[in-house]
Amino acid sequence: MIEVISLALANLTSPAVLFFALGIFAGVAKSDLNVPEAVAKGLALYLMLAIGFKGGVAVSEQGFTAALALAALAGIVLSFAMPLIAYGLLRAMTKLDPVTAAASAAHYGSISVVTFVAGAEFLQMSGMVSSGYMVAVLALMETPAILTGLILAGRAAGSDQRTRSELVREVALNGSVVLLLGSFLIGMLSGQSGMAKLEPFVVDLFQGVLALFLLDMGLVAARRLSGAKKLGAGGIAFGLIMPPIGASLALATAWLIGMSAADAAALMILAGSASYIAVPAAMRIALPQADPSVYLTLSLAITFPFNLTLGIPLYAAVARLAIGG
Amino acid sequence: MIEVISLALANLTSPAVLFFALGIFAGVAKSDLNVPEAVAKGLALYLMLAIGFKGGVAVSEQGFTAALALAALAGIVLSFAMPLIAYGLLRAMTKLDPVTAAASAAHYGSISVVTFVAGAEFLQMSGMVSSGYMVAVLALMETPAILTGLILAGRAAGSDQRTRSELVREVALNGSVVLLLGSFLIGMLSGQSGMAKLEPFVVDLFQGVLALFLLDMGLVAARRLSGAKKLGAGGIAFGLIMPPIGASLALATAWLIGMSAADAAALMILAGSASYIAVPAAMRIALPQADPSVYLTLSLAITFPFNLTLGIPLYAAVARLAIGG
Amino acid sequence: MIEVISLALANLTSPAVLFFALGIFAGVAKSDLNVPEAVAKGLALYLMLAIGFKGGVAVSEQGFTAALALAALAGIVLSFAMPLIAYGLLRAMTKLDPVTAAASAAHYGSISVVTFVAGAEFLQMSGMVSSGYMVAVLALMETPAILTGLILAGRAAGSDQRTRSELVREVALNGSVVLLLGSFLIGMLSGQSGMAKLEPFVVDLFQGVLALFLLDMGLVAARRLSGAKKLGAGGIAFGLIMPPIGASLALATAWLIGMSAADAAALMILAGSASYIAVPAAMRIALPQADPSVYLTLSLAITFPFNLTLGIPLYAAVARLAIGG
Amino acid sequence: MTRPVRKKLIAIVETVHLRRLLDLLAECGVTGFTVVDAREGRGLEGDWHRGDFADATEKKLVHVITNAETAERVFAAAEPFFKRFPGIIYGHDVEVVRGERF
Amino acid sequence: MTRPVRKKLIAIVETVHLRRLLDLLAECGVTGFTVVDAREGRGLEGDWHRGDFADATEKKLVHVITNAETAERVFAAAEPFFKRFPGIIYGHDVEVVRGERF
Amino acid sequence: MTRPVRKKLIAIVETVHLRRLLDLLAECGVTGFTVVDAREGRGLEGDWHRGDFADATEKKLVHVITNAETAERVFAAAEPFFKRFPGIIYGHDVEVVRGERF
Ligand SMILES: Nc1ncnc2c1ncn2[C@@H]1O[C@H](COP(=O)(O)O)[C@@H](O)[C@H]1O
Ligand SMILES: Nc1ncnc2c1ncn2[C@@H]1O[C@H](COP(=O)(O)O)[C@@H](O)[C@H]1O
Ligand SMILES: Nc1ncnc2c1ncn2[C@@H]1O[C@H](COP(=O)(O)O)[C@@H](O)[C@H]1O
Ligand code: NA
Ligand code: NA
Ligand code: NA
Repeated sequence: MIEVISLALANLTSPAVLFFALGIFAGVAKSDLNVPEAVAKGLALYLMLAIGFKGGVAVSEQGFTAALALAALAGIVLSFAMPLIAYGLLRAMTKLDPVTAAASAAHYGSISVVTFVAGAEFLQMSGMVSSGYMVAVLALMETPAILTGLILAGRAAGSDQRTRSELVREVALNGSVVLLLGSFLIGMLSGQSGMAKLEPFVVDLFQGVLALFLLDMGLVAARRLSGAKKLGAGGIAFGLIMPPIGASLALATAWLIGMSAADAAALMILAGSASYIAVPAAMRIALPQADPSVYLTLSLAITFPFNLTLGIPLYAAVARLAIGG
Repeated sequence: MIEVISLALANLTSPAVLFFALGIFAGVAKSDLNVPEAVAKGLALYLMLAIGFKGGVAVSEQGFTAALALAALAGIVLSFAMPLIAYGLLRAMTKLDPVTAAASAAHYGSISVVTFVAGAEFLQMSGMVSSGYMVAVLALMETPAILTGLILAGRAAGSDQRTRSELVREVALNGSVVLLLGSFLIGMLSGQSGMAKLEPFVVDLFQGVLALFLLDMGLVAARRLSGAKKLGAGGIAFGLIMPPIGASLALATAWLIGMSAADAAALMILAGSASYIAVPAAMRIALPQADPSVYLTLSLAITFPFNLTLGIPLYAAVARLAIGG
Repeated sequence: MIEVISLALANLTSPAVLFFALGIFAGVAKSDLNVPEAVAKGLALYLMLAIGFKGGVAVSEQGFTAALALAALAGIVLSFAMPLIAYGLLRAMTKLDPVTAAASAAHYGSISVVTFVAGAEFLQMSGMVSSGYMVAVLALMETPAILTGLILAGRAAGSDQRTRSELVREVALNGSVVLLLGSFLIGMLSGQSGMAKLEPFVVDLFQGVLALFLLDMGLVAARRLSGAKKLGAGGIAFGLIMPPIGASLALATAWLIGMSAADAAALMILAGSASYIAVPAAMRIALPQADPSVYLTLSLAITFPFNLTLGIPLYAAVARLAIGG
Repeated sequence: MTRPVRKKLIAIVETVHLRRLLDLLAECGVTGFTVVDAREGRGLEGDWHRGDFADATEKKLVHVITNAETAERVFAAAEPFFKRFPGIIYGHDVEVVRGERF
Repeated sequence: MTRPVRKKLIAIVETVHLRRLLDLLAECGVTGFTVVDAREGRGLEGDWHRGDFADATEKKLVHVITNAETAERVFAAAEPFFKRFPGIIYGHDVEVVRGERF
Repeated sequence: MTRPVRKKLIAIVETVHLRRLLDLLAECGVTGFTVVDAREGRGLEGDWHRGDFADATEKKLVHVITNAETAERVFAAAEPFFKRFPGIIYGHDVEVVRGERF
């Protein structure tokens, strides 16, 4: 227990989390501090390239295994399933219209890359090294939830041909999915010899880039906080309880398929996180009538900060208790 | 003496200064070489994050001391006081209208982060390691001068409520102040364990990023050189003699409070430098009738190049002679 | 022979080439993956700064030699001469109008920095270390071809005063020429002590930045592929055979002036590559009536991918066979 | 001197729907356009800022110069488009040089 | 077909004063606007370029579609604003679709 | 209230020829302008996108407010310019405040 608390504290005083807090502070205080959009996108590209590549190199050593296939399947099933729960909760806890509720629910089936990245760093710090292939699981979980969201909104069939093809592009060929899976494959193909070339870039710089990126996430989250009033207490509560619910589901799944504690924690982090890039874009295309300020506020201003500060250490501690290791 | 000259020469052939010269050359020759604005801002964010964080880590080891408090006080007093001298000189040496003179004077009370950064590198090269807390002094010196400038312009009270609140935001919550002080605090809080994570980012890359950033500074300074004609001989002379005057004042102050030679040199560099980010923005808000081309040319095209090439080694040599060490 | 094939395969599975392929895939599949323009330009600046600086440091050790002067001369002659061959081939193989053919021919006399950079990495991997001064040759080869192109278009004299002065700026003061030669000089002047400061930046990160940059090159090349239909079979064939022809010419020249196998390979890579930055800009100024989609498609979508994947290992193997070492 | 008069149309559209709008313009017979990035804005759906990550609400401005009939077709086709997707469209007369181009 | 006519206003304003102008617009009853980054320019105060660090002189373009009365209020309020701060404002009629929006 | 009427001109020009156009404007007596980056476009010469490296085909929008005579001079001078270089120019009337500025 003491160890759990001390790890949670270590998380809260890690530079990455502190830079996020600095961003929140600067945003709330209306400082003119800002990270240029192009730089923020460049940092995001870097993080996805690096995390994908490192995962791929790790898998190139372990090879494809049944565990990998099971983990991938588990992730996909979770991504499809979680929006159902989220939708039910949103309808019960808030007064959102059904379409906005469905669109928001989709975000919770999908994942947040940065939450995963911060979580992986935390796990490593706690001596829990998750498998390289969890990156592939991450990429595979990004989009199934979108389909569930559309079904919930009664829109899976109703849309025109053009919208469907736009949607396929957004879903299957979404930039972050392509870059994550692509870098993963490149890591697998180029293995240790590739890692020898890219190590200073993808490994050494990683924490620093993450810190700078989280500074910007804080600024953006702060800008979104103003939308929280519109959500009401019910909406805010949803943003805080849905992550542990998703994570619990992930824990059960992980236990079922015999994952290690570290992999279970990683899966919990994925399940507990909510998308703020891929899913919003898809929802603008398929459900333009859903209110974007609802799902962006939920995902960026409520769920992301919760996971980054409390959720990650919580999931790690529970995974260790439940699965051992 | 020979050592001083050889250090000054070493400064002039350091990559950072040479890249600045390359930028000046390219700008004057009207080459189409340019650094995208977003990249330049990203590099500036990096430099502030890195310098703040490193300073904070250094202080986390030394702890808060009376020396720190004295240094901070000295910096604040200098920032308040120097615009008075600058204003007197500008009125005597140039034909500038009082408001533009007051606005320009404010720039000389404040500081230039990049000059400090380049100076800190030079000091380190010369074996003069200044205290980590000089970064906090840097951040604290950024804005007091703005108040003096407004008083000089007879505007401290006259402005409307809205302008005042904008100004407070620009002054106290200016992006560079927030990032510098924030990173400093984060460095203090996360200490050596934070440094272990960020070292490849904030330490190893620092000189390279500085070189690229100075290339851009050279391009911008060259664009500003055309404004020098408008300044006249008096204005140019002011831009060259005000830095040593400020530095002398800083030396006296440093001697009074018993600073080490390295810290005295750092304070001289701060005092001798002129703002080109925080103060111009504040002046556009509070004194829109002041001519921005005057203060931007003075600060960027006259004072900055002087400090980077000659000022820094000069201040270091004088500090060593006067204080020893 | 087996060694040649295995090196070629190693090239094809190097992260840099694989990221280029990922970019092509994402672009062709119409994924929304994209690298912000400012970031791409920042990466390009980095690559030129780093390659120039490293070349200069290498020369600072070896000193100026007759070999350097000969190599420079060889590069300039090749750059002037190759457009003549390219023009003849284009007129014979395609139905392009004379002005577009002349403009396109100029691209093949000039060089592509990224091809050179990727080639230098490949040579190093193959144990063939080319001389530092090849970077100066690279910079000197960028622009002579433009003059030949204008003569071919019958325009060297016909343009107005204003266009000529714009052109001189574009040619002699082109951003990439200035940055490459400038960084080269800075490397020479600051030598090993400068390298000690910048090494983590210009050496350690290099491969990672190159990989990210090539991802973007792939995206851009894919966007250009649609223009290939317009080129026709003749145009595409030109884009594939002109590089080996240029490289052969370079091999003969290298043999004549007694270059090492590694330097010969580097010269072949330069000669075989085609410009896509400096020359297009110059052609828009001097020959606005030439069709830019022709030369951009040729250079970016045909010649660049060919050189990156097959050309570089081919040239290296031939240089080694012909010159030994 | 009197010059030929054409229509200028400006549409503000979400980046995710830009291709769809450009295709609609092409179907109406528009042969030229220029797109500009917007930075931030406010409309019925509330505020948005570029750089909010989620580019989901980012917008572009599309400028079109065209002749009166084509403009009429665009207006007619744009009306249902902008009922479905966020954004606006408007137009006015402009004098042009080289009027045969449009 | 005749369409509803509204006013388009464009203001060019320094980035540091953008919020102040947007607040002024809101007070006049403007409900929608779109902001675009300017790159460089020249005016009474001389030249400026984006990327000169000192964003002090950087400018934005603010586009507003609104009805005639609101436009009149904006013009009246903008006159003192642009006497005090650098920048310009101008307007003209445009045809719109979904005229009830503005 | 009636306000002074001036001309607004917009030119779309390749970035490599921007300086040349700005000099042409100055020669015609234009005293103020604002430049905006374009993102992508289509014209007689085909499509272009910003960020295609080769900035060779990148474009800018130049906005000018000026009086009628100066506008006439600009139109006359721009006609040969845009025959030689890619791009377009067009104009229309606008109401301004502080009309003496233009
Ligand atoms: N009246 C207006 N004037 C200028 N831009 C507007 C106006 N109304 C809407 N917009 C722009 O169009 C976007 C979408 O509008 P809406 O569909 O009303 O949310 C807004 O975010 C603004 O960028
Ligand atoms: N006549 C004009 N046409 C277009 N833009 C202008 C004009 N005058 C001023 N501007 C823009 O408004 C900014 C401020 O103008 P000023 O207050 O005259 O310095 C200038 O830097 C230009 O970007
Ligand atoms: N009708 C038009 N409407 C808006 N922009 C245009 C139009 N025609 C051309 N342009 C812009 O001007 C650029 C050059 O046009 P062009 O010389 O026809 O290739 C195009 O790439 C577009 O960005
Ligand atoms: Na989730
Ligand atoms: Na100072
Ligand atoms: Na070549």
